[in-house]
Amino acid sequence: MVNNSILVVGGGISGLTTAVEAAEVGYEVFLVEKNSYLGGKVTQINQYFPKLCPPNCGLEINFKRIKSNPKIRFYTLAEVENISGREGDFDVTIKLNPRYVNENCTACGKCAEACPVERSNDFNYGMDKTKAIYLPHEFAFPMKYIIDPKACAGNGCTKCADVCQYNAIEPGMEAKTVTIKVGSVVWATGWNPYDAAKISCYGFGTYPNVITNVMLERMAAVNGPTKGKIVRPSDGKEIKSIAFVQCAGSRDENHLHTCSTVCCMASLKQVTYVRKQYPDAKIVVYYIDIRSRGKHEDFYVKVQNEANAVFIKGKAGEIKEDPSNNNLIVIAEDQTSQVLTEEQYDMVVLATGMQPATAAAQVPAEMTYDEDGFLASDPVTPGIYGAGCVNKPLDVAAAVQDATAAALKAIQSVRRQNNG
Amino acid sequence: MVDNKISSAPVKYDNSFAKEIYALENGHYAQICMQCGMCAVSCATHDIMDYSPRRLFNLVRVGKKEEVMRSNTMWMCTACCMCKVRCPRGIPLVDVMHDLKAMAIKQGYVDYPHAAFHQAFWQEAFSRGRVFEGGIMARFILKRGLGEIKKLLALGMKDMGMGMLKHGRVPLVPPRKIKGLKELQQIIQRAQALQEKEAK
Amino acid sequence: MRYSIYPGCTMEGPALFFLKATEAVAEALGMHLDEIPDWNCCGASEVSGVVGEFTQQVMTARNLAIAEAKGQDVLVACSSCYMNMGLTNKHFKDDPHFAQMANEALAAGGLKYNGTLKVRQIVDILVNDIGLDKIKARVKKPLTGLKVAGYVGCQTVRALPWEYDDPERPVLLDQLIEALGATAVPFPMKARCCGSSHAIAQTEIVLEHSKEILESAASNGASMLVTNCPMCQMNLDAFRGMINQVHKTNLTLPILFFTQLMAIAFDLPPAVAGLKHCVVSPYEVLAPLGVGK
Amino acid sequence: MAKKTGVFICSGCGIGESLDVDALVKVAAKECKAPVCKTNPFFCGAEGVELIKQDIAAGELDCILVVGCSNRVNYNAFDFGPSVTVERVNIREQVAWSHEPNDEDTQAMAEDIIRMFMAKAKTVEAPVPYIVEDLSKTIMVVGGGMAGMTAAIESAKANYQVVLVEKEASLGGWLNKLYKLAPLKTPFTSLEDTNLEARINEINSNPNIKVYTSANIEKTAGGPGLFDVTIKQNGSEISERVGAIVLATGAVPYDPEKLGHLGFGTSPNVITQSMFEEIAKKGTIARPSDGKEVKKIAFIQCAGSRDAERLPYCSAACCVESMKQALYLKEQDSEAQAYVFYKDIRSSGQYEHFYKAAQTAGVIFVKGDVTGVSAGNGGTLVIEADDILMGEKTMADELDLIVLANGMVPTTAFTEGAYVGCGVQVPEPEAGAEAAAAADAPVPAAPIIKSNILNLVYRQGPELPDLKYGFPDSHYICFPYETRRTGIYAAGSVRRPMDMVQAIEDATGAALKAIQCVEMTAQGAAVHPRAGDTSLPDFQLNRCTQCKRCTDECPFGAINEDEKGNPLINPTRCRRCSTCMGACPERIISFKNYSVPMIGNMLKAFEVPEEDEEKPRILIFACENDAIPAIDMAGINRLQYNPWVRIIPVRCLGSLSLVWINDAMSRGVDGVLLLGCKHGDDYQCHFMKGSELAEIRLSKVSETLDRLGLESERVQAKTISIMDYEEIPKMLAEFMEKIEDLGPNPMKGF
Repeated sequence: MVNNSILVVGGGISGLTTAVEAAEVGYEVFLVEKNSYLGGKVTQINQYFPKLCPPNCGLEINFKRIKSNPKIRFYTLAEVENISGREGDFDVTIKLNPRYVNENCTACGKCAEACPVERSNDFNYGMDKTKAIYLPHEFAFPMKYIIDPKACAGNGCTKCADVCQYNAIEPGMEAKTVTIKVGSVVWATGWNPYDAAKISCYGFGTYPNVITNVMLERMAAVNGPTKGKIVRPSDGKEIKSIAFVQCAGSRDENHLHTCSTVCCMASLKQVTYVRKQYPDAKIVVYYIDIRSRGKHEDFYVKVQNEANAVFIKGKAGEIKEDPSNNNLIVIAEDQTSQVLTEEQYDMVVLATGMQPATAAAQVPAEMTYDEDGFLASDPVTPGIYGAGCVNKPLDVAAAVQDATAAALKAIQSVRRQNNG
Repeated sequence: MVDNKISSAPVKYDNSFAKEIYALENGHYAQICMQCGMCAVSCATHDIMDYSPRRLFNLVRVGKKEEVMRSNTMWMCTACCMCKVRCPRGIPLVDVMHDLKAMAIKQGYVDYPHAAFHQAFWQEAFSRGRVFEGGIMARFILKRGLGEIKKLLALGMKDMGMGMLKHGRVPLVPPRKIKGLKELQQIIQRAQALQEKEAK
Repeated sequence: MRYSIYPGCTMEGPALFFLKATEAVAEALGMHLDEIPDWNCCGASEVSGVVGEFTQQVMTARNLAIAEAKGQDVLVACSSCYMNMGLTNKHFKDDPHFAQMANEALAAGGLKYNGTLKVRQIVDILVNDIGLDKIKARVKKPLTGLKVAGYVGCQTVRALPWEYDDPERPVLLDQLIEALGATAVPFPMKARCCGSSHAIAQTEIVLEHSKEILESAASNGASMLVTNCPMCQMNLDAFRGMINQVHKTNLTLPILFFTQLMAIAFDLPPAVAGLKHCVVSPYEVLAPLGVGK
Repeated sequence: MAKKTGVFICSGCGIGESLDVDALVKVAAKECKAPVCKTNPFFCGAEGVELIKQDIAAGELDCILVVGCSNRVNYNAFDFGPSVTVERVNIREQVAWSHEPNDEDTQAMAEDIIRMFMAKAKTVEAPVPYIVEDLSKTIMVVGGGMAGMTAAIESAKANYQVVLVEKEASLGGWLNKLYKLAPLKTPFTSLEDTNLEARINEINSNPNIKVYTSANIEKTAGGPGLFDVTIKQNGSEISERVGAIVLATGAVPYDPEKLGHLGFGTSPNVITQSMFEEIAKKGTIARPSDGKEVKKIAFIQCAGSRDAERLPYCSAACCVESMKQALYLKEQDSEAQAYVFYKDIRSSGQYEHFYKAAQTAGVIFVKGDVTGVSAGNGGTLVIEADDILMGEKTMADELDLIVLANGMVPTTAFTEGAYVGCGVQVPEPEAGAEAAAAADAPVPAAPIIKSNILNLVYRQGPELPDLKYGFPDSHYICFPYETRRTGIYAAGSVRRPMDMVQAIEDATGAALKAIQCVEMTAQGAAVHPRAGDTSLPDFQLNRCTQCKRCTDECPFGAINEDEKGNPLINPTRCRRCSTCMGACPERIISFKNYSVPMIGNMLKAFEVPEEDEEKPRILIFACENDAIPAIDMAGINRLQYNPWVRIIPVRCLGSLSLVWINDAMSRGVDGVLLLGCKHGDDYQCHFMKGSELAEIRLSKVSETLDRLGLESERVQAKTISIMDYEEIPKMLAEFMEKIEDLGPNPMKGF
């Protein structure tokens, strides 16, 4: 028997798109997301380039489309453990991790007020804290609290359950496994920021004022750890100078072999964040090539003309710290003047690139990967397709295009099985 | 030292020198340089180099043979490998520098004392199978003349030697040649022959 | 545990006491070291600059070919030797064309290398094979209160990056120092180049770099340095007078090989530790631990 | 339609602690006469839902107001089947959490909200889907190049019929000109064959695909599911009914005649990328001037592109194309020299591997600005440049050939053969011109270029609206297929500059969107962004004055006109934004579930305090896409704001009817605030100009207000993004201050 439903793994912008687009054609879709909320990485982005518009705007529309479409079923806190069978007839095992908060939760927030312990907030890359029971972020969909079992005081403490009037707290909740049958699979688990600590010469993790581009997004966001204010992590002070270091890990055979495609535009965008908050700050971008392709060139020109940033052609080679004030010294060879420059900054932003999620967690089926872990273009297992940044580094618009295309591939797959 | 001044007449791109370099054992790596400048920053001796490795590769690309061959860049390399570790294109810069040194020696660009030191070391290793500091020094001075000694003495080398002696760190007799020296030399000669064949 | 050991020219010359201390420490830890018979010079950083990389690696390969008979991991302490032995070995494994050519050359001396050995840095072996726990257990005289800057230098960690440690911010040497009960002092020049073999041809570089390294260690609170590179030790120790003379400094930090420090902590006989061979006297710094001449 | 509305007021989550719930029950039951009104502290729990179910069964309710939290919480808790309308009335985030508890103003706010939504419930009706007869699910693809062929094949593989229209005699488009392709797949290092023959065979042998070559589209009438396309082929006209369209007509090279500064025209050996492809395709790469084999070549990147006076944009594909072409020469003669003069190497993503592959093959890359191209010895050419990395003036001589990487211009950017994408003033489109002529309706419309491709029989112009530089791209990042002409999706390099790999993906995505459009249209449902909405505007044409505002302002060109100027709605083009409803001065346009009277009733339902109560009343019309979520967020963050406001969510500010302002003012409301999306170049409105149109309408009403002795400042429009919730309290406070300065509305009490 051929199954007509489609499994989409990953609830970020790519997976959401594949799911919604396929469902709106009329197919039954299962969407599996490992986080406790849908939206993935874009929920952590402050603004999209080049329009400088908030990702939550588009996410709200996508969530509306999910809410109003009975053909989509989604699982959060879920991981695909196994895929067996064949195109048109896959058996998929999904592990559902416990939220410790049941469907009764009304997101009233009383529990978090009562909770006595804190945890590092991964949504903000550890730059602030939440309670052990927390709402991942205020736009979280589904809007439910969750307990971090690693942080929860556990056993003796029942403070959250005591204040919850809706019996929503279930400390004994356990992981469950469900098995579903689907006709085709789209793998859209996205990307992770490359671990900047691996780039030894930049001192990330050692120097507090060296941060990554994804961290700056959170800092610039009104719902971020600093409520939108860009400040130095070491002392919370305003900044007078900032450097953006391009290709931090990308285009580098010691790290990510590919160009991550988005970092140039992302840094140009972040230059506008800084300039808006600090009209007089010194902003310097260290680069090899500025890759604002296509119409994005307009944005590059605009930033050059309006943001008063200095562009240094030369990869930042090393970052040193002045331990007396935690200022950073960026050393690079300025190739237009042919000299080595050593400039001091209050803060440095590493434009760390995209590592496909499949580099760490591969598809539980036979697939091929390139040297960086991206899915190779030709699928090995018929009926399983990649979408978005597991295929290649993509910006949001391109990821959505790719994910829309993947929806068609998945549909073709089940149609083909029906025919034949 | 090399004249860094920019001339007014346009520099003509000439590929013949680049071809010569790219044909060296590790020379071909120079052509995949994407001109990021990471090596310049990483280099332990960049501040006394005429050109950073990146600039040197750029000069190779343009075809400025004299500038490259007379530059001190490769001689200043301490083989600390920082550039090699960091080069985003995976260029083994240390090995390219070795090739440039070997080429310089072969073509008579031996003004820098380092050339003599390298040769002295090589001769010592080849003729004994192991090296002995005293032997290298003797060969070095033989090549460079007494001027080098004066220079070293001015820096206080004599006291240094005495200190070493005093702490029992200078073997007065050179170590014996290795037993299999003849075989080693045969191996080396065969390697040289193979290497030359490979280059063609 | 048995290893073949490749000492290299410096360790039978000006750094002989490093070899002695190393051998004694190895024995104390139950290691057995077999010196590669009739080994030859690896070529250091000089030979390939005269005759090319291939010839230099073939020269190095002779040692591997001889050592292969025992089939043991090859322990190397000297940095240049480790770089050349390690890279040559890697080349044999990764590049069949190279291996074939190199064996053609080795055949001229009646040798062949099948690429079966592992070339190991001594720090790697001590931490990953012997283990810090075993070393801690062997310590008889903990070096409590001794502030030591572990100076790693360049080639041991960078020749084969990430082989056993971070090529730019190495940590293993510090772990060893801490295992001996001493305090490892972090300092930014930990993996900076000392100027290496420019000591003769371009002495100023060595004096300049060594000065910076010593100052960095001192200003971060170290009372001594330890290293695992004979070239670094020589530049920072024997050239100290010249450094102080040229740069008008008074840098008194002694610099030891880390196996010397281990010998002290293991409470091995003073002759084994070979402290008298250090040009800059370490006795004052070590006096609080009861180490005397 | 008789309606039985049940009101279920939740007292949980702090509502009961903040509000007098019994008083709310009184408002619903007594005043608004709800047949059922209950309270419970936990309606969204299983028991609460069961209670509502019982009441539905017992009281035969067909409309439910759940008065409690925002519908973003437990959005799926209250599903009672299609026969019961459910309205979530938010008094948690918007009242209890954002205002002082147990305060009379807070209580009044909650009571008014119940009144407003009861009024709404009375008016709202269930929409009836518009089911099309003779609907076609065929996908028409216009353009038979890589993107077009891909869209055709991919649609056919999903079992859809395809009509593929190509203007040339054979398929393949740009591929016909190419010798080889840059790599399309991992490891992205080697050249690939175009496989054109195989691609064409695949199309020709697919029974689902009907191909028209040497064919043009004479006209395209109708709308999704009902497009009637007249195709002209060999002098005869063929009619096809299709469901949706993929526009994949590609791009053409930038006119090299405009590249004289780079030597084009000075020698036959200065050529373009496409000319070089032709040469390579013929076999030997030789000089056009004398047939001598090329030994030294230079590529000049950004020839026209990234040039403010020519093509300000980057053409995206040229870097990789030049690498590919340099490799052609290396393939012929590995000793030949190839120089690439570039500004930035933009081999993005995995093409980094290709960049390295080209370097490995010996291609030399020079970051430099070309300052001159001149003739050298023996028919060779000389390039002079500022080599940036050398910091010197340099020169490449003895060049046999210079290839200008001359970039791409979309086929949609031409009118009567002339490129109008940029540098040249885009001609004012007809619609805009007419609108400007009608003094009171200056509608800012997107320019539409007459490019003679689709020839749409649309009131608003014959082609897709241009976004910028002649590319009919989507304005949205998260919705790159959001189109301003429903059912027509641009794909490939016509949409934005892109390379082959991107074009293939894009075409596949566009095919999906086209398929989706016909499927949704078949169900009478709207496509994105109001996906699934089955409501449609009704026109009471007997009252129409032919003012043409609706036909002008429809952002999707859904409304045509008959000869008399009456609007002719094409229902399948409609995206249900309700801009027409707001545009109509006669209020003849309404939806079953959204209408001028419905909102009118809501704004008449709340109480307006007397002047002596000294409580100004502010009415807010808030866009439900961005402003309402932002207001929710203010509540979730427990931000406190003025309780004298009454908020009415609207589909889009584009639906704002001026009569609502009138009604509010005549009721004595002291101020009206419009909260809508950001407009301007980076507009946020998914219906293009909703908030902007509302502001334009407002500018017209201000004169009237002044005449009535009402200060026009009483009515203001503000833009707000979903993330601006922190601003809301301040924004309201400032407006309130302004209103207090102005004093009470003099119409109060009349």
